[in-house]
Amino acid sequence: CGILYKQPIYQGNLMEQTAVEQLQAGMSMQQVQALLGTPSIADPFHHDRWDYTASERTDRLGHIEVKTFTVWFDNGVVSRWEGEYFPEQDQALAVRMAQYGNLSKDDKKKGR
Amino acid sequence: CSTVKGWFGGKRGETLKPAELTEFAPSAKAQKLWSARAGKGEGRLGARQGPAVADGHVYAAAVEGGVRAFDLQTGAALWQHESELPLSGGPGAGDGLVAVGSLEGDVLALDAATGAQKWTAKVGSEVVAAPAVGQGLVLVRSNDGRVTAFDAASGERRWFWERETPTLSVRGNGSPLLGPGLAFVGNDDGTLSALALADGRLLWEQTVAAAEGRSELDRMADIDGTPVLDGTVLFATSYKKQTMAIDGPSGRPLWAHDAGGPGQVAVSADRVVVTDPDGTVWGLDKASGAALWQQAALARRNVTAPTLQGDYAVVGDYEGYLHWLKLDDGAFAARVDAAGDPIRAAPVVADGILVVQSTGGEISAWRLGQ
Amino acid sequence: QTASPFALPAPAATAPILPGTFTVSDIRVDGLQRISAGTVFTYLPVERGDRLDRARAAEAIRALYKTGFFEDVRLDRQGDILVVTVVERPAINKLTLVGNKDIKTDDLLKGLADIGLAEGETFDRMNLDRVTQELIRQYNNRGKYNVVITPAVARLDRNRVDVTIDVKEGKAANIRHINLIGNEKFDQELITDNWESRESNWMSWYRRDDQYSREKLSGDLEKLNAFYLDRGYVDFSLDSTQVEISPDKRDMFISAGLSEGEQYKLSKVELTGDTVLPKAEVEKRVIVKPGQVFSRRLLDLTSDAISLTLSNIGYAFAKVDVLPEVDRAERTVGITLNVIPGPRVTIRRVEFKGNTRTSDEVLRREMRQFEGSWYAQAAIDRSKVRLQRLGYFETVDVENVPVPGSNDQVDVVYTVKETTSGSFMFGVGYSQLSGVTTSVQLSENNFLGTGNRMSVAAQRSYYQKRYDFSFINPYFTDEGMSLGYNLWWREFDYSNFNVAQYSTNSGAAQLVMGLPITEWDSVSALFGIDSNEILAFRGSSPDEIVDYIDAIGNRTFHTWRGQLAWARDTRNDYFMPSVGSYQRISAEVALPGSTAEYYKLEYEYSRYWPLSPALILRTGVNLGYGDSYGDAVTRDLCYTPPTPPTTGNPNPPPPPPPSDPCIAGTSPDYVKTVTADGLPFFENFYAGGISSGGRVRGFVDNTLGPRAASAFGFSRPVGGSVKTVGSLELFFPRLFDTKAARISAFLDFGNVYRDWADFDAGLLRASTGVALLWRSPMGPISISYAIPLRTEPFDETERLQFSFGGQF
Amino acid sequence: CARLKGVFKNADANEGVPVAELYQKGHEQIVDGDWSSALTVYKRLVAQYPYGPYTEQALMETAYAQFKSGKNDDAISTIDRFIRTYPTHRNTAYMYYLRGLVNSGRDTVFLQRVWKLDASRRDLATPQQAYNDFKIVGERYPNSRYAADARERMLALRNMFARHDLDVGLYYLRRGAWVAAAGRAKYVLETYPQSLYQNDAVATLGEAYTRLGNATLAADARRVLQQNDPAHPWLSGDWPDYPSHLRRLNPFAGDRSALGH
Repeated sequence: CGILYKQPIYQGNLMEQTAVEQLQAGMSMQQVQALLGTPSIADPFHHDRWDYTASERTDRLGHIEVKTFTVWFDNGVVSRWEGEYFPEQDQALAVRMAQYGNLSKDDKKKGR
Repeated sequence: CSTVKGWFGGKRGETLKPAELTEFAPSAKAQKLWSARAGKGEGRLGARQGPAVADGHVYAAAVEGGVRAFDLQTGAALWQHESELPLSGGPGAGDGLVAVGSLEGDVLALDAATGAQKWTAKVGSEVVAAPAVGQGLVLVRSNDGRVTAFDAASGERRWFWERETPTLSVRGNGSPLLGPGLAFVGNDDGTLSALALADGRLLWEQTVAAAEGRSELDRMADIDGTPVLDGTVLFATSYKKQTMAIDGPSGRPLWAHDAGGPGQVAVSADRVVVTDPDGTVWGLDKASGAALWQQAALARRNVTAPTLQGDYAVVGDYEGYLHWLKLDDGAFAARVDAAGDPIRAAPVVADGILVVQSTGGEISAWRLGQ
Repeated sequence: QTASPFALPAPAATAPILPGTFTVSDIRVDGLQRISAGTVFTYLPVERGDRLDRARAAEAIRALYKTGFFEDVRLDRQGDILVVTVVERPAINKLTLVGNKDIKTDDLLKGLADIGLAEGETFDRMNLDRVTQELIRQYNNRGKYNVVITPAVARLDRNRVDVTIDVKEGKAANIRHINLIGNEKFDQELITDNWESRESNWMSWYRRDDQYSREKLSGDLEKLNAFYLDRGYVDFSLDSTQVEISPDKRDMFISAGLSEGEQYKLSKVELTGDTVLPKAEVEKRVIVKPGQVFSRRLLDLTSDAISLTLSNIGYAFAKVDVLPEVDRAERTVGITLNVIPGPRVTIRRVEFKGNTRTSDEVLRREMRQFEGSWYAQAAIDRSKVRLQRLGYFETVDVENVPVPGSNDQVDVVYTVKETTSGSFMFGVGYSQLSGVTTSVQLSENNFLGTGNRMSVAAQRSYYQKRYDFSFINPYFTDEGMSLGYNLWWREFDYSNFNVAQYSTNSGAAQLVMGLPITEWDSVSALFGIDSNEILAFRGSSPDEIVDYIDAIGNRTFHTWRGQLAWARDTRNDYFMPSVGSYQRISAEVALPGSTAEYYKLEYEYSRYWPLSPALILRTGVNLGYGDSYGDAVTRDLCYTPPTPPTTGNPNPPPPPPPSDPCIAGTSPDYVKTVTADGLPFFENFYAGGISSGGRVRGFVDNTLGPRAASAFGFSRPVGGSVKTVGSLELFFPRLFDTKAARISAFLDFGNVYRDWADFDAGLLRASTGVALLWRSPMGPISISYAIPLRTEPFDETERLQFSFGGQF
Repeated sequence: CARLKGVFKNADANEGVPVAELYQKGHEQIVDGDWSSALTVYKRLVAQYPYGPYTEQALMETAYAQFKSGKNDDAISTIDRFIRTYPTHRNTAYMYYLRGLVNSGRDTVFLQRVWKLDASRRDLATPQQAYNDFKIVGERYPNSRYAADARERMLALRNMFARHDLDVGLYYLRRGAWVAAAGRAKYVLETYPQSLYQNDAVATLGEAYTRLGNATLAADARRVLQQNDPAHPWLSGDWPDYPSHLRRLNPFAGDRSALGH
């Protein structure tokens, strides 16, 4: 039911459009890691693909939306990539997260 | 039953108590000439503030009460200079000038005759030692280990000399001692420096007591008493229980003896008298420095540095008593209850009259009767 | 000097009489008592068949010395046999400490054991000197410069020693005089206001703030620096600091020479670097403007605010460099804020440490930061506050641990320190109110570490018999919907409870449910049935009560009870909140069909104001109003009172039955008409005493408000349908260093009234005093001493009050 | 006072008694489980006779008595002191083994056995220390009497650590944080290979991928599980069987894991 508060649950990395556009075939794994960050899913049974999977559950009904952006490697270098990712919304996220309220530095020091 | 006794017998912190006064047959009599008030005294400020005597007048300052002048013989009040400044250093008098330093680093120069202000100046730290006035200069020793020289007439700063102070030192500083063309300064690190009066250049330096030891406390070797010049021989003593005789012009040590204290030495014809931090008064032979006698009956009574009056050495203690000790064997000769408050500054003697100022700001003058 | 009268000869490491080199055919060890040969062989760097020369021999001796077992080691040669002669160090039989007061004996013993000086250990004289120096250093650090420590060693048989360390602590050196020189623009009191070192003052005997310590002083000098930099004095410099001690080592003097320099203003403020968010957005957080006075504190706050905003969207290592350009002539400073976001970080794992009793899920369900998600500092902080609000932990600390081998992943580790989260009272108790009580009462907020709140109580006392059971699971669903139930049976004799003369037997079964609506708000609903039998007798119970029951015409009140409440809680801690507020509004209704139909509204509000790190003010108010709904019930009463037995006529005939129907004015035995209206008396609000809800300390429990006279004439408090209670309480968190105890000064005020009309602010009672709350291992104990300020003649006051096991 | 002194008299009954007799007295108390008086006897023995075979035996039995009477911290410090003084003693293996036993039972709340509480859900710091102690026994004293049992206990502890991680994974699965669940399952596979929950980890991965709609990864996980454990309930679609919500209303229900075993 909708009235029960469902805390927002985020999963996966925040992808940046500018970074994804710089993705080119032939890049090494380190280069992709430096560009897009460590992938959220690196399946132990598939060493040839990285899945940048992200999910968001932010509405009151608890509906979870999943988007996956996969990068394939061919003996160590990028062969192809496809998929979708959540558009950049840093500003909205910053506002939403600020509602939790940050502890000031000295609150943290005193373990309060 | 031993366990039960242990419960109640808990000794409170077991500090050793100051020694009780012992009875003795007085062989001299001290009479009080006059007494007066210098204002609200230093209390536990540790400045060891005492009066200055020059050409028949006694000048005294107090943290609250400005500077006052009295006649040496009668104690009559001559003039009083009101001041808001917390005057803790001195006064020092000479050449018709009275100079005093304050806790906020001010230096105040007054006309000795009228008490009118001639000039004021500033130094970097608090002044708890009397300025030295002479040879056209006023030398001020401030607590940060710096000696600043001002022109006696105009108060314009001529030069300054600085010596780094150790992380922990003994409270209080000695005033600079003016010699012929030079000044002797006792430092907090156990060294004695001689400075040229013209430009403050360091002429020579001699370590009276080495600042060594395992803890900061053991390393304290302050020379907090003004050195004494007797002819060409300089006598200085250090908190680390070391006294040394030094040849003034060259700085070569003549003798050293392992007794000494934070105050000033008193030098008579053949004796050098010094008080050590535990309250024992030592009589050393002036020529060799050998210890001739020691008077330990005043242990832990915060005994002041000695001053000579006649052939006695005079010290004050924390209960306001003055004690006259015979110079030849250190035995007690006379004792009076001079003030209600502790006496921290060494008494001053001029024309046979002894003047002492208590930490309560009370001044009294004494003469030795037969 | 610590001359140790120890008789053993100095360890003369005699040079090995070993001409030239030889191959070792065998090794023999002499002089062993406690140490086994095997141990010597493991540490001896020489084996059979080795060639041994002078250097190797010296090395062997050093190796054996290093073990610390031996007083003396000598290598000799018999033919090709290497003979190792050792003298073992004695073992310590007894170690005693005498005269130490400031440092507790067992702390000292633990310290000594670390240095290797403990009963049963090998005794090493060099250790003893090191221990003596260490003790002197520890005492010097505490300002006790006159300490004298004399160790004494007594030799026993079988190579054993007794060690006694005699400590003469002497007096502590107190700071007598602090003096700043060169402070023209601000006076010293203002500058040293937040310093820890203080001159001796009348409070020093308690706060011991006049004890000199180097760390405290360096901290204070840092504050001095910050004081000036926060007010624009960029050129401020601390020229010299002197620390002096009086010749008798009892007084300390601190003086510092400083030069203030001039005050600088800000000429320009520029934001550079990768601000991630649109520049205008980040600029909103810049609180320093050109023209303002330069202030390092405001600059720190600005850079914190910016890096905090970025840390909320993944940039865990974001930082802002503040680059000043000082223009001495114009006395202005140009500031460039260079934003360096660093990598965007994701959380690999969230781990918990210290939860030996609480289950992992109980902690994890409070988390607002999920694993496998991007880093959000606000979510991590919020999770820490939520853990603190559970009330199971004394302290909660969180730290980021970078994942080895990766530059953009961290683990978040919460370290908690568990504490008693409930109370267990068993056996016989006594309190002024209830006389001797035998009771068992277990209430636990974290039952078996599962996070469920449960309490079981069986209590018999002078005025009540009580059997309660209540259980609530705060996470019936994973999203935080709570569900629970209460069952109780009570027999209550109000007469001994300082209230009107009647007693009740009541039982109830209730279902409780809580729904979180937002991060801070929640709605709770309760539904239950209960029956309440009232035993009141005309004559002993006040007429009001008997009339009410006669009007209703039934002594047992069956009620279908429903309650709906809304609460918002933004406090940041369960025991000692320092910020935030809690408010709750609830409506309770006896649903139609109950014997008496009424409703009760209650509003509770408390707010915490952090006045300063050592001072927290709590303002609170607690209001209540109840009334019946539906029409009032009136009834005419006819009865003839029984004739009291007299000596002449011991058992008089029973009175005739009341006439039926009873009509006012006409029936012969008509007495009066009674009506039942308003809130039933047994649901009245009470005030006075220490229990929360109607707390006005300094007055006997539940005795405030209107009183009703019973037939025999003495009046009893009956409570009222309007409750207005409030309090101002000042907490001092710093007085105790543990969070388990809390002391406060309070001003309580309040009263209950029969109805709105009777409300009169003038009749509000008030009291002030001090209160101590201590969370003992057995449960919370609260003691308060209150002085009533505004009282009326009949009030029953009570200065010292205590309660055990109650809710905070 | 004399009468008072008498009361304390038997306290030093152990003074001046020959070491063999003293040891015998202490040992009998150990045998019939009277730990506290054994401890006092041995304490005086070690103090009076600080060296010799009896002392070493007494120290070892002291540690054992402390462990048995629940004084875990004292036991650990006695063991550490013994190992430091007698590094090459013949039963040092036993001391490390005893240290492992003490650490693995150290934080178990007394009620844990009675109320069926699951130790894997609490702080694993001391079990981790126990694991390290048993590891020393296993590696440094492979042919000692305790090596086999130590290895077995290590296996049990390792399964407990894996169980902890997987329980958390299943919690995240239930909450809809599927990436976190996949992360925990992968951690179990990589950090605790061949553990008891190996196949459950693969099943968790499969479930997480299915929920994330990642068909290829889910199918491969299903294939791997099919090979390793064809009878795994996830394959037939009824796993993880989360305990029913009703258990959450029973205060004495204790912990139940969705792992089933």
